[in-house]
Amino acid sequence: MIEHYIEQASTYAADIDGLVLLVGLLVGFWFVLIEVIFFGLIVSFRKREGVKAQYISGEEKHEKRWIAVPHELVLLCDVVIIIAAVRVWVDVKQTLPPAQATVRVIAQQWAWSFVHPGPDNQLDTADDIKTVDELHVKIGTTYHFKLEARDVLHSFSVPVFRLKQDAIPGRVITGWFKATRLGIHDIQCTEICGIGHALMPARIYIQSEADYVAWETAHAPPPTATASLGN
Amino acid sequence: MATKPIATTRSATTIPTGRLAIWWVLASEVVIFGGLLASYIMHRLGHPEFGDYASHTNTYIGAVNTFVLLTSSYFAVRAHNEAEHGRGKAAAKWLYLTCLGAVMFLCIKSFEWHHEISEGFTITKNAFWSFYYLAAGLHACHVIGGGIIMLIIAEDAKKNKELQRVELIGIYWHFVDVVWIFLFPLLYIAK
Amino acid sequence: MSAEAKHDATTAGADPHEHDHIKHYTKIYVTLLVLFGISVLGPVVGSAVGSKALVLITAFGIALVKAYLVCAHFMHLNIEKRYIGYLLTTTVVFMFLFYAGVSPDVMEHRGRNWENVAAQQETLRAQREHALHPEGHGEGVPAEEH
Amino acid sequence: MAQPVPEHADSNDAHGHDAHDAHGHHEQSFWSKYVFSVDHKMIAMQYMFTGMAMGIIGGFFSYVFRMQMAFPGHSIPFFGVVTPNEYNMLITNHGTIMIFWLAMPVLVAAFGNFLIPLMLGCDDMVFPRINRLSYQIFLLSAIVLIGSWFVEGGGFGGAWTSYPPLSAKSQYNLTSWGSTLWVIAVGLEFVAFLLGGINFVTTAMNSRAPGMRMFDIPIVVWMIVLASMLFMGSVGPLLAGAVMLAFDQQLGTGFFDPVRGGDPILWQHLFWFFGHPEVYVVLLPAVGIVAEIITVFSRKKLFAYKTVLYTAFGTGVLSFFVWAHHQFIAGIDPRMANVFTATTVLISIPIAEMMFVYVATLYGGSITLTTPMLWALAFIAEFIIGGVTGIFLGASGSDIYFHDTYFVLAHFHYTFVPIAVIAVYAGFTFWFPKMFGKMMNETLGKIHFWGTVLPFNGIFIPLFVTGMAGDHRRIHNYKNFPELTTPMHEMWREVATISLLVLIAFQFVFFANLIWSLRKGKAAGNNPWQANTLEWVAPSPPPHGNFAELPNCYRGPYEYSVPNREKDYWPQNEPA
Repeated sequence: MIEHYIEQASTYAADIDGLVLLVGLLVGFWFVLIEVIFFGLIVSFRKREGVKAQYISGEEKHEKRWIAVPHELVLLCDVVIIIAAVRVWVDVKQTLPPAQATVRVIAQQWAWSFVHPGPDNQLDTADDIKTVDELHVKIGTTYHFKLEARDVLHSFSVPVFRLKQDAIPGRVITGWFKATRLGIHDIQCTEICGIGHALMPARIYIQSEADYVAWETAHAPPPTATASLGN
Repeated sequence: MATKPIATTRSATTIPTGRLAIWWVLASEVVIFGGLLASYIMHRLGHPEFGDYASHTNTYIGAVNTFVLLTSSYFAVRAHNEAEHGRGKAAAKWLYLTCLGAVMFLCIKSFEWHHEISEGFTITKNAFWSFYYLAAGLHACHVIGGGIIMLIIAEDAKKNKELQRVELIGIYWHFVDVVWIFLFPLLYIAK
Repeated sequence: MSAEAKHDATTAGADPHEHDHIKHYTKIYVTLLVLFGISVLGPVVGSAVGSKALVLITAFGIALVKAYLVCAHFMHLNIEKRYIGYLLTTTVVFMFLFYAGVSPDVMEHRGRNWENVAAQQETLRAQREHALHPEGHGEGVPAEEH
Repeated sequence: MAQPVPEHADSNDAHGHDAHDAHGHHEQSFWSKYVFSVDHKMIAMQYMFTGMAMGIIGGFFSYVFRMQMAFPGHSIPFFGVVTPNEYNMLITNHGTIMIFWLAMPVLVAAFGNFLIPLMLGCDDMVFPRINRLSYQIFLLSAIVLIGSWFVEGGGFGGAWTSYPPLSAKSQYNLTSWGSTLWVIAVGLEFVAFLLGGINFVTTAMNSRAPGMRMFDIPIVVWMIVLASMLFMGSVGPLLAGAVMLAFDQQLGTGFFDPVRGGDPILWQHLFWFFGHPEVYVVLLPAVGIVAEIITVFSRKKLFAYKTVLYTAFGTGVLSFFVWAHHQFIAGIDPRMANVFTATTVLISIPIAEMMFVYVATLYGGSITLTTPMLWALAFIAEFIIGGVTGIFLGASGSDIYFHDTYFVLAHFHYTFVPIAVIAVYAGFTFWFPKMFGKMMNETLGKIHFWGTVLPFNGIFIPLFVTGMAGDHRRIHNYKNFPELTTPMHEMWREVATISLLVLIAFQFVFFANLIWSLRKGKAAGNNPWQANTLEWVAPSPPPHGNFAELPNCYRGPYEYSVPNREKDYWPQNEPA
């Protein structure tokens, strides 16, 4: 349902959309079913002259059936949903595939700073590339991100990746993504962070190997620079 | 209040209305203190340095206060015992003794706090002291409130009015005591 | 004791029994004082023999016993309707539930894919500072280990 | 010691409010009748109309920020240009008001105060003065909240969840006093409802009419009592947390300050440990009201009365096990999320069963679509949408995408609007004859109904769409997000806003109806709906003391269309 609005640009975007679709089908079925029955009953049992309502306690077994059975079917659907949801969750949030590169993402009122590993592909070395409000990633590369916040809560959201993770001051939270499609997309802060909450847009540049290397060499600080980054 | 509604005199549970209510009060008090202490314990276990901070609290003052509260609890239950036999005057006497306990408790606590603050252990010094003052302060507020109510009830009890309230304030007072029974090891002994 | 209290309760007001009441309350009170004494001595002995376990047991084990005695015999939960006890227990259980749900995030300083750097640093800083002047400037009982 | 002898049974002092009893002794002067009244019906009306007044303010706020969403940057009629901090203040206080100052006071306090003594056949609450104190504290809390918008720096703008550090430090939220007054107001409000809850629970447990057994109690009373129990069981930690937050703000403590040994996540847990049960605190009274109405207007016995109670109990207990589903991506340990996903999705079972029961109740009925019945049926139809969309968010995997989008917002408005608007109108129109002794105008009522329910869907279905398309919440202006400024987004935002304007316009029909009916409505008589429960035995409006002589109870509340009786209803107080 979601890919119709926002393209899928990460390995797990399709899983999440698939889960949404699954849940949508299951609850959609129940929704339609119960609403149809509901309105059907309203229409067919309108007050008619001389017709008295039936006296049904609903306590007898053969009556209870009418709610007991659907209720067990709901339980069944719930179990399916839980399993599907947990599988996606574990894949996206809980288990990290080995990283081919690591970026540091630092949120503050009201800007994003990104630390790219640089030519040596190591964070916290002299040739790290620091950027503000733009994140450059190589397509087809498994990235870990180390998420930090300087002041208040922020949330690192890349809709095309279906990725979202709050940043908490004092904590370093690690997550992963692997881009699958070239393009330039939004990065959004999705946790209210003060009056500038709407002023925290950033862009993610998903680039081909070649473009990325070009950008990297263009922006890598000269080897003499010995800025020690990170904290 | 002129006359009480008939509703108040009914007792479908066979528990007197007032006492039923006081139990619900305590139930909601339990979660208030429970939430606070749970948060404190998490920090206490997560931050070994709390032990060092706690070493600056004075166990003996805390102990004296525990003794004072236990004793006042005993007085409260004696008051209840008298009220039960309809001896309002005696009940009032025991209630006043309980209040005396409350006053002593508060005096000791204010002395203790004054000393700690003058030592520089203010509420803002670090998370331990913040929890220390908040937990003990919340408890102290309950002591103050309980003491005031107790005086009001004692005044009625003298005239043999509303004697059942003696038991109610007693129950509340024992709860305040129980809270301190846990605060004492949490804030003073465990270092 | 509880049985005796129940007996008293059912006949409260009858004068011959009222004396037992006072005796009963006093007995509980004395017991509480004894327990209290132990819980105070606990740390002293504990630090003497250098056993933290002893301190904790005397502190919290006895706190539980004291709380039980007060609740049962002073608040008369022992002869109150059952469900009042259940009600209060439930609220306590909810607090344990709260603790269970929260401690993985707040008590722990590192977990799956996250690390509470600030808390770790604060602990280190505090312990380093404590190592410099272990006595602090309080006059409380000196700390055990750390 | 523990004997229920009568003179023991008349305590009037749960928490020593005598100290506050400054006003006890006027004799039916204007003040003692309308302001310092201890009569449960008057206090109910005070809660009802204070709540509705606050609701109007909250509605106005929603008008302002919806206009800003649809026509960003334009000057808005009756307000002007919305600055970012004004916008944050508006959304924050809209949420706070609608939940704590509309849903709680009207559903729990107003209906609770009005219905519990009447439906249990007693003359008043067990603690009238605590009842009054509860309202006075509530009123104070409302005043403090309103005051917080006018102090220097303006009202608090950290969202109604007020997560620290944003809410804890004025250099972050730029509202040095607004934030603290907000916390104080919320804290006072909690105290007010604790006092009220004690009153409700004690009254329901102890003061039932002679002969009324547990399962003769009308569902709505059960629900309000369960709601009060849930509230008392869950609010404590947040009450403590509110004090911590106020200390962080004003004393400079570090409870939620990571660099000083505190933890921001702790607040989130304290908040949601209460915040989730709170959802059911307001839901349960609403479904209770609906149960009363659909049985009366389908002339049916409630299907499986006991099952309804069990589902309510089940929901209540389960609601203590699900709170962290609000925090899936807020930095909690991912392993915990799996536990909370399971519990969260499972809570759909009691709720679903409750809905099945209501639908089943309609079967074989003789349904008349009066205004209250329309509202009640609309509640069921709309609340189901809110329920099913919740599954998307309870399932941790899909919540990764949906968290903090307008999908979430649309979801909980599909639960809260049926609760705090539709069910409230249902209850109000249903008990209006009892409250004021007049019938309401059916035509105006139906116009108001359709003019409210249709635009309501017009507001939030578009927001489901924008939510799926990535709109995230609490953004004052989307112009910086290219992916969120497509014509599609803007079109749906405008549709939602215009629907809101229509909805607001139709509320004036309600007020017209209210005034017209109070003036010219035809006399109601004791039992206009031919209902069974005891409140319909009392005269309308009930005098002080409610009943001429207090009724006895002989049967359950839902004995409609009993075979072999010519009358199709059988009041609870009518001897066999």
